[in-house]
Amino acid sequence: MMDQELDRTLVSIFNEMEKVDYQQKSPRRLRVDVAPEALPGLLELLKGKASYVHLSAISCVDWIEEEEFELVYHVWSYEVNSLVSAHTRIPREGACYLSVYDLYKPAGFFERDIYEMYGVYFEGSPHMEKFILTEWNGPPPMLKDFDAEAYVQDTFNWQDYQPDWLKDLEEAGGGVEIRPEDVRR
Amino acid sequence: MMTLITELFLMPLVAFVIGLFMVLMMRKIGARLQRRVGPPFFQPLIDIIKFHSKETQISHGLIHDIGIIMAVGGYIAAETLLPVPGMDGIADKGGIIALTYFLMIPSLGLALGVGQCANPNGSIGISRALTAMLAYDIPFVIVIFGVSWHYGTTNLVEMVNYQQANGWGIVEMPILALAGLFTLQGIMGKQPFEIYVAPAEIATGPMVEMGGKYMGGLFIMQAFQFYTAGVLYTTLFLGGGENWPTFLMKIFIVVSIPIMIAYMFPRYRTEDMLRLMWKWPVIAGLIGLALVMH
Amino acid sequence: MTLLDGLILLALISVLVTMLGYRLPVIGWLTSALFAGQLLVLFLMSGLGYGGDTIHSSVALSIFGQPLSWRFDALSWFFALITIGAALASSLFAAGEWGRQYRQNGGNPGLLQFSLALNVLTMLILLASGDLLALFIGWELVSWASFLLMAMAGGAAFSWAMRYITYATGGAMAILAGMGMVYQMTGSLQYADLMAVAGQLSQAQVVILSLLFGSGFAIKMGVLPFHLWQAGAYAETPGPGTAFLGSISSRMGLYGILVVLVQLIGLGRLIEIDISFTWLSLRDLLMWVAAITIILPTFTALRQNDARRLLAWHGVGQGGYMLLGIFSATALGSSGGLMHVFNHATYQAALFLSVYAVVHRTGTADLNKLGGLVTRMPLSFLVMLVGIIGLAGIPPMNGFVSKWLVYRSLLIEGMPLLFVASVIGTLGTILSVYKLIHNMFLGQLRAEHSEIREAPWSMMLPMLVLSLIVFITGFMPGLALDWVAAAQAAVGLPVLQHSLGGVEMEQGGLDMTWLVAVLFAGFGIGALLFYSTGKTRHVNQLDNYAGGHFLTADVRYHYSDHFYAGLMHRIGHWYRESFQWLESVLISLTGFVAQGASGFYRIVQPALLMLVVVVLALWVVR
Amino acid sequence: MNMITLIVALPLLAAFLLPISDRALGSVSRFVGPIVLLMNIILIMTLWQKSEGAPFALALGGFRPPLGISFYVDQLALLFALLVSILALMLWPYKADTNPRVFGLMLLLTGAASGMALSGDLFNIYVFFELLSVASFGLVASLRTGAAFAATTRYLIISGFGTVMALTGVALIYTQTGTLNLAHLATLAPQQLDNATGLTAFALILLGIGVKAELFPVNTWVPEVYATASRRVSALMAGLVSKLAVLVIVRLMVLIFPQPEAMQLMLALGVAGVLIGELSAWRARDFVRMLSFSSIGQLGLVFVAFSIPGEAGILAGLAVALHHLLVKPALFLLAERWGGSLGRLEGAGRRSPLAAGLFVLFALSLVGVPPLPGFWAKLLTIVGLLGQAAPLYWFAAAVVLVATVAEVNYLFRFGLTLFKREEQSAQVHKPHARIDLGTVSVMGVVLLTAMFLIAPLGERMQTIADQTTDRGLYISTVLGPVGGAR
Amino acid sequence: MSDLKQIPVVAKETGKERTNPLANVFDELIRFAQARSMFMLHYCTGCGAIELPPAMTSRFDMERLGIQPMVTPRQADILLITGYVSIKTLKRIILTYEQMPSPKYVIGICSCTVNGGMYWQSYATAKKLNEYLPVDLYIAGCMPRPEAVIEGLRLLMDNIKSGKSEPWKDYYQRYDYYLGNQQHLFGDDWQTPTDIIGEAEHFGLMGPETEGEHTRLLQQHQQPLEPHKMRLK
Repeated sequence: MMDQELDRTLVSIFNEMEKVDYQQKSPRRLRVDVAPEALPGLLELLKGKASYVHLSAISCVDWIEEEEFELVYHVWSYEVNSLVSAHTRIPREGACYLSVYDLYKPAGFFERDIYEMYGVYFEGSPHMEKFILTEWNGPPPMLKDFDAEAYVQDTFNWQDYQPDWLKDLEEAGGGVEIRPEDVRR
Repeated sequence: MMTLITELFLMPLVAFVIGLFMVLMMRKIGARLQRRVGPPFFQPLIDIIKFHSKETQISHGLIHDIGIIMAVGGYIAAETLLPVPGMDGIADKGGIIALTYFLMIPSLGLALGVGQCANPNGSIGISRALTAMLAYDIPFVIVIFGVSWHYGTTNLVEMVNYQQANGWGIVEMPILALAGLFTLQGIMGKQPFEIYVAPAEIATGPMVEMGGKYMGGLFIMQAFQFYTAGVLYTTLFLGGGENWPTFLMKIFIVVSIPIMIAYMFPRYRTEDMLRLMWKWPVIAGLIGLALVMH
Repeated sequence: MTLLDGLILLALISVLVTMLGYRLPVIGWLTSALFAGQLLVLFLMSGLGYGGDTIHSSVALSIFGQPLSWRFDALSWFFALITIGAALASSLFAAGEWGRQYRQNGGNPGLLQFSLALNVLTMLILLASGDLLALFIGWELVSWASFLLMAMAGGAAFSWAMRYITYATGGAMAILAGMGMVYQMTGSLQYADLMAVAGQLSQAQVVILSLLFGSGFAIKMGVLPFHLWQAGAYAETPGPGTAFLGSISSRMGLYGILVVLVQLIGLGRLIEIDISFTWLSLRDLLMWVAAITIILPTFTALRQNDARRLLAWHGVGQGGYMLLGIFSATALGSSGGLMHVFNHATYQAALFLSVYAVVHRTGTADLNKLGGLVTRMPLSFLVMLVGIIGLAGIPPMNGFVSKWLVYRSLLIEGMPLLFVASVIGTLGTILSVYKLIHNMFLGQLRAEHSEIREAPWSMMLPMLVLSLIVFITGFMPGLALDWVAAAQAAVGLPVLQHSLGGVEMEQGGLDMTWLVAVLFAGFGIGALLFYSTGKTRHVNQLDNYAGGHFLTADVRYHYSDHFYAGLMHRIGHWYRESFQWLESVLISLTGFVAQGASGFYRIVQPALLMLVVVVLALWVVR
Repeated sequence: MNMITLIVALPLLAAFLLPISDRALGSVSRFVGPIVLLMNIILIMTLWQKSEGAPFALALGGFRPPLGISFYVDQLALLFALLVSILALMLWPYKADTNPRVFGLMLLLTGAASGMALSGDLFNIYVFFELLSVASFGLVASLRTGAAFAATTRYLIISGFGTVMALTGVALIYTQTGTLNLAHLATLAPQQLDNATGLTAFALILLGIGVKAELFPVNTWVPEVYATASRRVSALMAGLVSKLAVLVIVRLMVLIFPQPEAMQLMLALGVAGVLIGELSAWRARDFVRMLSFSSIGQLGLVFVAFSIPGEAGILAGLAVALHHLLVKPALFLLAERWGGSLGRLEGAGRRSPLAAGLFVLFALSLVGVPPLPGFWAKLLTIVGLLGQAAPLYWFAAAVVLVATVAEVNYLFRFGLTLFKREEQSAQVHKPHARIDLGTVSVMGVVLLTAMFLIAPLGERMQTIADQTTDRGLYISTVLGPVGGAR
Repeated sequence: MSDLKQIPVVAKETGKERTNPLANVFDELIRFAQARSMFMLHYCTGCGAIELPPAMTSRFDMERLGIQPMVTPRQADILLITGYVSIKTLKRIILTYEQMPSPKYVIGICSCTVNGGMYWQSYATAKKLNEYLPVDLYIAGCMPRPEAVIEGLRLLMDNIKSGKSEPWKDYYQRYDYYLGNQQHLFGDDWQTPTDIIGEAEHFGLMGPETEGEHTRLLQQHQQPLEPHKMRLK
């Protein structure tokens, strides 16, 4: 269990860097907000000095109003058994960021996924071609300004609904226990 | 001469019918072991009719067709070498050595047909099937040597008469019979030694490109395979067929033993199958052989 | 001027014709015509094949007081028939377009025809030998003639030919030593004298004689300890030369063994001699050597990736069957061994020719670079199919009959372990021949091979005739068994009573005509059943189920490399290359001794040497 | 009858006159040698017709046989004298730049050689042997290169020791028996020389003369000398001179030392020679060096053949010696252009197919491939060796057989490189001189005719062998019917 | 669980008029065999497949109906499409469907195949399955229970026995419509190794709507794959 006050090494790291604010979200989770250009350095220190060796995920949040993407790097330490999620904000237009592939090999997949889903290009990531949506050539679908429902409405068409499906069933001798009208809304 | 021609036509038919029932028995035993009801009575026959009545018969070339013809035709010819009560066929023209080689023709034909389908799964399946043949044929050959040496003849009809005269083979050669039973598992190609038909791994191996009447042909071949294995074992060890009821009862029991074992076991890998087949049945065979020879 | 002289003269003429006219484009057809002529003369002598008396040659010399005579008996007629048949097939194959392409690639087809003719001449002289001296002369000539045939391809062929001739000379010297011993025992080199005195020879003498003669002839036959040269040498010989060598050249060793060990010394003497500490008699030991010769080369063939190398290794393996049959010394076994010589010659030649037809069209014999040729070269496929069924010894073809005879005699004699060993050999053959036909003809047709055509007719004709022979002697084995029976009588082995279909025996005989008829009736019913339902629809090779994956033409998904992976996991570590290691030890040993010997010539100070020599001389004399 | 002395005297006379006539007659003196040799050949041929096989003795200077120098001319001697002249004629140094002294030495050599073959007196043989060595020193050093001089000095030292040993052997015999005439010795030998001292004498003579016959322990000079001397001289030395030395030893063995220990000593040394020669030839990578080791091996085989007791041995030895005499010079002549290492030789065969064909022919015969005469020689040796009861002979047979395998290996390693298609560095192979190729093809023709006429040749050699082993005939012809009781 | 009638299938009864009565008996036998022995392709496309093992094992035991799971499309008759059909999976489904020998039947299990189910507004899933390949039967339910699956299978068996189950011919007769929808989703260069138009000619089902502008689009960049004919010269 991580003791209440912060680990000395973490504290020393954070003091080294300027413009870093951190808060203890829960006994095992620490949230760190850092400037985009400082993030790789932070990760390097976390990995090198503070035994945070496992990058479990990179997630991306689309703040459409503030015209920004928020990248969150979740790194985990096996010795201290605690998670640090480093948050950073990058501009939304023409979003591109530095890859941390050389620090954490799994980053390759996460960056590729984010590039496909959000359009954030990571320089230095080994393969940035299409990953899951091989058949998709529309805009990055996870963006907030992409209206999936509208896209679905105009590309797909629907089964025509047969209103009297229950009558045919009853003619054939079958039936349902709960009538459609009093199905719980 | 007339009786021989009718025998030549009748024996395969009888073999097919009994084979179908054996397949049915297999699926019923399998179902019962899994506490299921199991298929209806004529299911094997229906399957074969359905396969032959498919509109599309996908073929990858002439050799693919010839492969199936060789598989079915080879077994039809092999049945005439197996004496059954009342019908001897051409058993005296070629003894048990000729029969073992006759049983290789269908598998070679099938191998050629599958080869032409140019499907990697098929080729891997065939390479494993031939390795399996190498595995179970060595103990099988030891058993054949012991049996022929004991009866002093390779002619199956003579063997049956010998056993009618002085007792079943299983009594005089128990260990050899055990080894024979072990190899029966391999000859019938059932579960523990069935890696070449691994459905999930190589999509049923050789049968990957067999649709319609090709698969129908292979179902017929399976029926013949069960029948041949049962009758051969009975002829060698259980006194062959003196009359139909006891003969049928014997061959069904003989075939049911490997089937029951089959549904209990997962599939061995090829190298483990080789190790197993070359260890216990070969040792049992050699011991049986030593006892028989001296 | 007896028929035998006519035959030898004709062979000599064909050698001279090929030697003088080797630049003529039509030399191939000329040689084939001459071989056909020789075959004709042989048929005139065919009385021998059916129990006629031996034909003596009018030429009889006496050099240094040793009489030399030549004669043809049933055994030599049987072998001569195979030799000239194989030579005719090979030269016909090389006569047409194959020869033209070989010339374009820098080869010399005239030289190939010349060496074929020379080989046939030397083999006829060997087969016609009337006494041990003539036998040795013929033997040396045959070894050197096949050396020429093996070395003519240049490059890698030189090193293999060099290795062959070193082995062959070792064998010849062993035979020469044997002859010296015979001369010391009986005072003459005639067959009759040795046969007369064979009864009284002491056990030690018989052992020495059979080891010397046996190992001498076994080297050429490629029996186990001396088999390393054969596969490479045969594979490097140009095209039809391999077919000729593969089918008959190594069987000359068998002829030698038959004449000396079986006819002169007699197998009875071998059976009497027990080897100390074991319950084996000398004959059993030889049978075990033959059995192991069946297994090891066959499983080496299994791992080869070059079609020619694979077939050549099988040639070595099949030699084991012949020896096993003959050493069993029973009517059944020896007829099986002898008939296997004929059978093996036919299907081995057919297989090699079909491989070279493919090489002629695709340019490579590497099994990992071929595939799917059945749609482009169907007739070559048919020939190879007939060939592999024969090689594997499966019923409709003649290979099965001779193997059945050998197995049947092992069964009657009660030799279980030998029986199992030879069956392991057969199974290994089935596995490796399927790999051969699968990697070459079945599976995915490569893009670059989609436009190749069937081999030209000049090459296809001999292949088809050979495969026809393989089937006919399988269907009616009695034809070949007559010659075999005559040969057995000539060599003094018990003669096999046989019918047209095979052998009638009350404890289970064999009647191939019935079995093959029933088999084809079965195929007929299968075909009826098959073609009566539904119209088949042929699809492209890419329309294949591969787990939902889209197959494209540029991807090679044909499973050919490391073909029996499962089997190799189990027996892979048993391959220890122990014989290569033994040979390399022998070579480095001689190299070491040679270095010591030549070191003697580097001492500079002669005076000191002379002093030592004088002291030695005096000491020796004192 | 006195024409026989002319065979020896004429070349010696010509040898001395040559330097003088060279200044007087100028270039014509080049042909004096061949003319003399031709006359010699004609002389011997007429003599052979006249004597139709019967041997005759000739006492020189009127002294009765046991004292003076006596010539014993039987079929064997005549044969070797004829061969001396023929071979000298064939291997005559025709090259333009050879200085006349070499002609003189050649004539000296031929005179001494024929003298050795014919003489029936032990000391006389020794004198001719001495003359022969002197001539060979001069010839071997005729190329005047540094290496030639070094090789010749070593050769000089060894043959010097050899002659000293031979002289002590002869002296020992003289002290024991008091006479040096071979026939007289033959009568006394069974009593006086059949003991240890006799054997020592034989051993000493054997090693002494063995130097020339490339016998095992004393043949260390062979590789260097043949490599540095001119090809024709080494051909002459390997082909002819060694055979004459062997002839002398055999003559002594037959007449004076018939006891089995002598034969077994010769056999042992012969076997060692075969083994060492063939194995080092197998290792040799240079053409000429390979040939010289091969000649050591072949000479060993000759000794082994001759050591078989009875006329079978003589017949076998004679066959092997004659065959080697024909084949080895031919191979040396081929080495004229084909010297140097194995790599340099690649593709040489394609450039001069006739030479390559001849090389293959000679190699096949050397190895003993039937119908060629080499085979019959080897057959007689092996059959003879295996006919004996003593295990040493069986071991010798085994060694000879194994040696053949080595022979095949190294000869055809060279043979095949000749036909190898050379890729990049097409070394410029100067074609063989026409004269060399001519002599080699003549020898090839002789070999082929020998192959066809093997049966009559066999009978002729059989008679020669019977005649040489017949000690009684030798004694009666030389000492007259009374068998000089002295 | 909706009935067959509602699915817009326009398969007319084509084929030759039956003259001799025996042919009908024979047809009857064939339809009976095809109904009583259906082989189900073991291809789990989505989450609904979890319901199949209980249907096969001891409690519900499909084998008594003659239904066996088979691995390769070549041996299978029914293609059960269970669960949501993502565009990527749809490509494999179409390839597998075309590799199955006809007469072949498709059953859409789970409501995702009917109308997109709970993924209806996802950009990555196909909403209406029978636009891309002819579907015999839908079994609704967000994973219908095994009883429902078996009920569906029995219904299919009745349809086959009564000869009503002809949608597989519809794929050949209206191939252009299906191909159009497929190209709409996968783009114009969409192609499968099976030559559907050739097969249509083989079965004699070349209707007017088999060829159309979509098939012309297909033929622009894919020559129909000819089988390798065995030829001598």
